[in-house]
Amino acid sequence: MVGTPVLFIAIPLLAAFLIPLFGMVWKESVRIIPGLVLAYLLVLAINLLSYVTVNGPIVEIIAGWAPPIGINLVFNAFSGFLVTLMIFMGLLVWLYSYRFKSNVEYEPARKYFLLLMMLITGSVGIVLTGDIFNMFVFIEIVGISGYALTAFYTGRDSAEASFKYLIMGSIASVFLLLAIMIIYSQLGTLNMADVASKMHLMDPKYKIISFILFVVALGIEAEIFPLNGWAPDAYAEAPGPVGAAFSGIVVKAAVYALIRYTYTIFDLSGAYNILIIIGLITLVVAEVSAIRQEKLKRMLAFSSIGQMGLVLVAFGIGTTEGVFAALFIMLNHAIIKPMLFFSGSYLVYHSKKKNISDVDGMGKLAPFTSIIFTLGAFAIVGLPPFAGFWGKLSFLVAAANSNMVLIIALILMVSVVEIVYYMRVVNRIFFFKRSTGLLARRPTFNAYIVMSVLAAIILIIGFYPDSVSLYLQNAANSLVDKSQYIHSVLTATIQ
Amino acid sequence: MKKILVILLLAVVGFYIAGTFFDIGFGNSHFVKNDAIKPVKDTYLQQTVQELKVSNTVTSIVVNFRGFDTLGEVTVLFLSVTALGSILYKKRHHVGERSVLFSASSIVTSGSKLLFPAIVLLGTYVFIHGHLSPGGGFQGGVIIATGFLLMLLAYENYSVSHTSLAIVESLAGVTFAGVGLLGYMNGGTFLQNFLPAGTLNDLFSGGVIPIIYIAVGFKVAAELTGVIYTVLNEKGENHG
Amino acid sequence: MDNMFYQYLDYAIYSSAVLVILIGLYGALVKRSLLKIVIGLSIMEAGVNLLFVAVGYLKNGTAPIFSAKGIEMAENGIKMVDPVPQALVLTAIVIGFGVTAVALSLVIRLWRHHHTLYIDEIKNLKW
Amino acid sequence: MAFILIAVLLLLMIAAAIYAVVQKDLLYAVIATGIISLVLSILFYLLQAPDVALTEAAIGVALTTIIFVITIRNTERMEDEPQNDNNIKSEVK
Repeated sequence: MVGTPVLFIAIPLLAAFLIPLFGMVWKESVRIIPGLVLAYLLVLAINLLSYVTVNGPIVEIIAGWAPPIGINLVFNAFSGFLVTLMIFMGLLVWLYSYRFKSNVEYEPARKYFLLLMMLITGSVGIVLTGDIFNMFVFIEIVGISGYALTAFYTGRDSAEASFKYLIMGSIASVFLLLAIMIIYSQLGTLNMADVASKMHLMDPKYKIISFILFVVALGIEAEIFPLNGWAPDAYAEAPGPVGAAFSGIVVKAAVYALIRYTYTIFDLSGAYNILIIIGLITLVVAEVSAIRQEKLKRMLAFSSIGQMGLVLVAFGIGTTEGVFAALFIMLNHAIIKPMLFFSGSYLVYHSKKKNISDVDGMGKLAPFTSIIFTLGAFAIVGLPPFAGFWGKLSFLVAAANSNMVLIIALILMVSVVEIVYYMRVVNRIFFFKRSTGLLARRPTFNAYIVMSVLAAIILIIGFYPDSVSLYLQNAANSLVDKSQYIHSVLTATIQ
Repeated sequence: MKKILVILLLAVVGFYIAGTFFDIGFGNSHFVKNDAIKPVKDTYLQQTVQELKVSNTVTSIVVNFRGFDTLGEVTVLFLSVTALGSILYKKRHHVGERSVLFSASSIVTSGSKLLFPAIVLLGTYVFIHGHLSPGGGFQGGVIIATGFLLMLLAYENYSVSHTSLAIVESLAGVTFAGVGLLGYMNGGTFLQNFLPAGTLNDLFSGGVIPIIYIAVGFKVAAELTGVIYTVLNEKGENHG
Repeated sequence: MDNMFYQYLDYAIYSSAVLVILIGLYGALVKRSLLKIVIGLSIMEAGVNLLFVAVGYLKNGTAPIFSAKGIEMAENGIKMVDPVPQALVLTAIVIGFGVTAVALSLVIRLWRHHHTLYIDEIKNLKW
Repeated sequence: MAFILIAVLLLLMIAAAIYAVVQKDLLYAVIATGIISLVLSILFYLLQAPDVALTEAAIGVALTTIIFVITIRNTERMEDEPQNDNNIKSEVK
């Protein structure tokens, strides 16, 4: 074993505290250090993930007090998979914005990269932590960096989107605290595994109330339907890479938290059905809204919300197959949606309103970004040779094995809607005459690299789905096996 | 119409939450209902005296048992200073322009001059004795920040150097994380208490706990001063 | 008499804490001024903090500090109140302050652009 | 005796909360928020939480109030409703 999970939090924090100091000596370091940190963390994550695949979960004790006394971090196949994915996406987002922000002055640039790094660290913390209250702290870290990044451009509307996000986030944190308090008052512990093992001692009425409070609180971050009013604005107003980071990283962490509560901590039998219902509502509402959007980024945002609904439905099936499908869709979404955001923001770069109609005829002006966008669109709706297909296929198989015919029918119908609005954009790109005189912007060198890497991954997963299915299968097994999680945490010792 | 809807919604939410907490009960030990539940607070109360030799249990929880939370919390403050700077960033920075809350009379200015050292001293006392008496890094840091606030309000030209604030903040943060990593090297876990615990109710007791809390105190003081300073220097543009 | 008063007080603390949370939530959801919304949020946080400390309270308990007096009382069998919620509230207060500061800076930013705090005049903020 | 004190404090807190939400003059509303924090810190002390009381007194009463006041100073003091929009807006500091 090379390294230990606590470094995922400690190294970025140390770097964050040091960046202002280094920045005084050498200004370029504020851009480079976050990238180096993320690259190191990626190596660490891959090492630990391969270790975990062979040797079983790592439980990291903090401050020398074994659970349930102290806080602990859990790096198992499931959380490890998500952490690796998030850090990989974080590194690409950093690479993409490295030159993207090169025209920005020193002060804002320092803050941008610092906040971006902390956004990723907070999301990683949410996934790794084994403590309810510690998760709240990490959610706040993600929240504050998210508010600041959303309002990063000093244009007119970004502060509004950010303010909306902040209000929703604050209300969410109040609900989260209430739920934590109810659980603590009943079980006298805050450790997830300990709570899970004692859950049967808790009166059902407390269980239900605290579960609802958790779903509401995390639903705001995870963009569940009635609570996602902030998301489209934040996506549309934030800088392009930040939108990609939201959909590729932050939402994944929030969904992880929701799933951890449903699968491991609470033993409510109705919880899975709740997941299916809120997932379906979110999916349908989001896709129907997406088709009515005029701005490209808002359309992508609604599509992102819809995909999260699909993920929740897949988790709601409750079988290992369902979890496998959900993880596959999450993986695809984490790769494809940032790619769409990157290429989409280049397609409407010079346009003031960023409307969909501004992409008319871009196919001739900017062939590379157009092809990347088209590839992403094909992949996300689930056309065969691309990555998205396998996710949707495994979802349909899982649903069919659980006899959920109605859901299959509904999903297929929604997929048609999805195809319609993505193909509308692709159609405009290649077959419409350009109406405005605006020229295309050439992607920067780093953007070329990032988009090509993402496209290559999509094709690789599309042709060889087996390359990831082992990790996904391990992750799915480790999520469903609740007793193993509890056992491994509660028997952890200092290595 | 919207108001009525919101009030109805709030009534339902309030009814359930209040009902839940009424059932939990006030002032009784909730955990005795079931013997299988061994609340962690018993261990905390026991170990803080036996193992850590820290008399203030809240301090030992905040700094040691749940020290990871505190690291995150300090980070939240750090981020909010950064966020404030990024949100209120302006291209041209007018130095010396600051909103004046009230024009300070000579009594206020000389009074602040007298009070300022006393406040800083009080703050320092509070965070050095964090493990012995109520108070600690947060409280002491906030008290020191109020001292700077007083000076900023009393003197129009009083300014705090952004660079020195940033240096104090960074060094304190690095101390916190660094002590954590030292604990990892010496004891095997992050934030491990690797120094001898000493005797209870002694100023030098509790191992690394006072060190961390002093670092937290400096960091919080620098961060909160930074917050106030940033907001105070944000003078509205078009009006006096 | 004393006992009955105690009983009412139990309900009083919880219900006033919940009431304060609801008043804050009402302010945040209904009021049309940006600053009022932020005030509502901070009132809400105050209510939650009270609720936390109240849950950890123990009748006739002492503060969880083992000073010389505290040790003596502990030996006499007087229990201490639960320190965990207090530690959590400490964290929550500081985090709440950070969020409030960010919210206020956003308010200043919005004022800079729109010269109004009235929510309906800022087009994208309606919901 | 302590019970009556607690009861009075709770009533004061609720009254201040309602006042803070209804009051049109934002400066008074902010001061009412400060009073809530002050009452809270006394309540924390009575509920045997001296650490929290100290923090709440320093952060809630002093710092939060002051940054609110600074913000009001930088923006506007009245909560303007659309009907009396025009005459109040000109009173901006």
